[in-house]
Amino acid sequence: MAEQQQLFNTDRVSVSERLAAEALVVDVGAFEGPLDLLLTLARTQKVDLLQISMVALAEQYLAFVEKAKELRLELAADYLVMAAWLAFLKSRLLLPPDPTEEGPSGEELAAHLAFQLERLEAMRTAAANLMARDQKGRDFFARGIPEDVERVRSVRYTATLLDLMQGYARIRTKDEFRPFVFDREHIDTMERALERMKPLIGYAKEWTDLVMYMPDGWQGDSMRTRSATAATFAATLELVKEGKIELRQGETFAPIQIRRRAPRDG
Amino acid sequence: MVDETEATHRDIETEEAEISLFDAPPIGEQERMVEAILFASSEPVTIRELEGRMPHGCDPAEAIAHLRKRYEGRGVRLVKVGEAWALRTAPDLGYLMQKETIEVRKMSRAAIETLAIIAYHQPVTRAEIEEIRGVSVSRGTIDQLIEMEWIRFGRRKMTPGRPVTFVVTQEFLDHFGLESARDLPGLKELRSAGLLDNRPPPGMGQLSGEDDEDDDQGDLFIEE
Amino acid sequence: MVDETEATHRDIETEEAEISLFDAPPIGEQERMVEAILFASSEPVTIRELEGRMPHGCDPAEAIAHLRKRYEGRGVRLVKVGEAWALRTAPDLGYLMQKETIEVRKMSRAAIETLAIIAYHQPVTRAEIEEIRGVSVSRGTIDQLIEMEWIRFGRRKMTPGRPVTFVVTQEFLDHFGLESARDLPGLKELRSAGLLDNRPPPGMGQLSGEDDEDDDQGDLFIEE
Repeated sequence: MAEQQQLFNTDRVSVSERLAAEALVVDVGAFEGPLDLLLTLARTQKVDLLQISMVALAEQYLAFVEKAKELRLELAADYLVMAAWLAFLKSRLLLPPDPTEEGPSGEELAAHLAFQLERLEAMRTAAANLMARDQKGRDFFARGIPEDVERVRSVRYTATLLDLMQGYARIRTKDEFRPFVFDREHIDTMERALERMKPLIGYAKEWTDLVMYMPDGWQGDSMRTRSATAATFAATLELVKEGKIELRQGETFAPIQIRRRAPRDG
Repeated sequence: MVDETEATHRDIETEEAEISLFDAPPIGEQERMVEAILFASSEPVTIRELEGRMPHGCDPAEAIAHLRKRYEGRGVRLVKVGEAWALRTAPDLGYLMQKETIEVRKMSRAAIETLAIIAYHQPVTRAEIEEIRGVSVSRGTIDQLIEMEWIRFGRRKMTPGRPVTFVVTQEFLDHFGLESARDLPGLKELRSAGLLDNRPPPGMGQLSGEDDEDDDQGDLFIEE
Repeated sequence: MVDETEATHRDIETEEAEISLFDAPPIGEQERMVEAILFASSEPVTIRELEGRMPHGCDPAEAIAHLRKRYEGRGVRLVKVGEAWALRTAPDLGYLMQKETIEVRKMSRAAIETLAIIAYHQPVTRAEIEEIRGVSVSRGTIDQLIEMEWIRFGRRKMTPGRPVTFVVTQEFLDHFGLESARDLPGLKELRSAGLLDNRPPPGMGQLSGEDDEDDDQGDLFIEE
């Protein structure tokens, strides 16, 4: 694989471009994510983004990641995800299309990536154009002495949206956060579930479905069912941790069963 | 006080139009008034507010049109900012103003790009910004832009999860000398090139509909 | 761009005075400069200072004389303040400036929190506000918010005692630039915008309710 890459590189990428790509490696921290890196690499191809060779770009990117690994540079996970995706894209583009295969074609995926790159570049340019505009306080100015004629003293209190949201956040994240009083009737707690289950588990010598431990009258209303299910399950885990019961589930979505744990096992 | 003015205003409306014509000061005088009000304020002033502060029967829009002409080519210009008007010094004279220059808070590249994306794509959700930049929007970037009063929350999107959107503010327009967001440089070209489209990746549905919870009971136990 | 102009400016300074005389901008241009400087300056400016800020060879006194004439009878006038010059609105239009004279003060934390709860939970009773804040709400706080026209009475609640509820007003939405109270960002969005601690507090984002002592336990039910 690495060998093949080397071949491709010498074939398609000139020496100066390879040097440029290596210079990039040293500076990996300067990139704002894999898309940014891809765009920078794409620019070294020196063609219209829409005509860019996605195969070559994928190879450039993969070579970059290889090089970074060689230099033992930490690459964030999203760079590696992109590498995996590009390897996939490359294989799709190089291999003849498999008619039985589901999903978008390699060309479609490549076209979308080209679109993303072009859009990112367009936004970069737009940002640069925006910042190059005349700006207030630098190129043009507002009135230096806003006038207050006739001082009618009236006090007005004000607050910003930020104050408001931070105020709300402050309340809702207080450690002693309590849910709404009118919500409470629909909420079952782990404590209550524990209280309910503790006296009952002594009888669970055989495997018993967890559903049996749900509180009475909490089925039907979906909100209450969810809360009770969660509380019961949480209590179950707590009991497992305390070594009082065992827990099993045959397969995903199968009923969860519990059994009293024999005291001598402890 | 506003009520009072409104009440009087309504009275006049019920009377004959010619009377209110006599009441209104001559347009030259109205121009002076608009000039004084705009001059005294460092913030843009809306036509509505001008109307509220000037004697009834005045036509601030007309006065503005006259005033704008008068200030053409002067050291100070009358500019439109969104729905409001403001007097600003001519940009070509900025070099004389070192003393007044305000140190603009240094913005990161991420913040600048995020700002541009919001301006060109507004109203835009956080997920859409991240899709365009290919990275998550870092803590504090949005915060900073809100604090600078360059962006604000817009209407929620009518997509699953009803995510909040961001739009640019009048302060943003004022700062960059734009009459409206439609006047952003290159906007038309970007639009006709399809670069402002919200194009979902092939094989994916809508982009923004991520985090809606399924009502399925089973989900309760799935860790993510 | 500014740097470039500055550079040229400095070049001129280093050359001979007679050359800079030829360089001096036409008087009309000097008038523009004075106009812009006086407009943007936060205090009256002396001739000497004008001279220092304008290109060499300029004659600010002459420019001021022209400018003063230009503003005669306008809504703004050029006045002498001691040895310095300033632009001021015409005294006869002072009555238009009443709106500018309001003293703005930051709201108290209690008022902000109360307002936030009403905005997020409307219609909400006083007892509910107290339940959420965990402290009693003073009469003055509610009064202040009503007086500011940010909240008003809503429908009475159909519970024992039929308590009154509070809701936010259109005035509130206008002030905060919101289309509707529903557009306020949710907790999750506040957190992702960096306005909240990232640490999910105990009891939040999970169904099993209050105060569980075990953190691992809680994590199971946090969807992220």
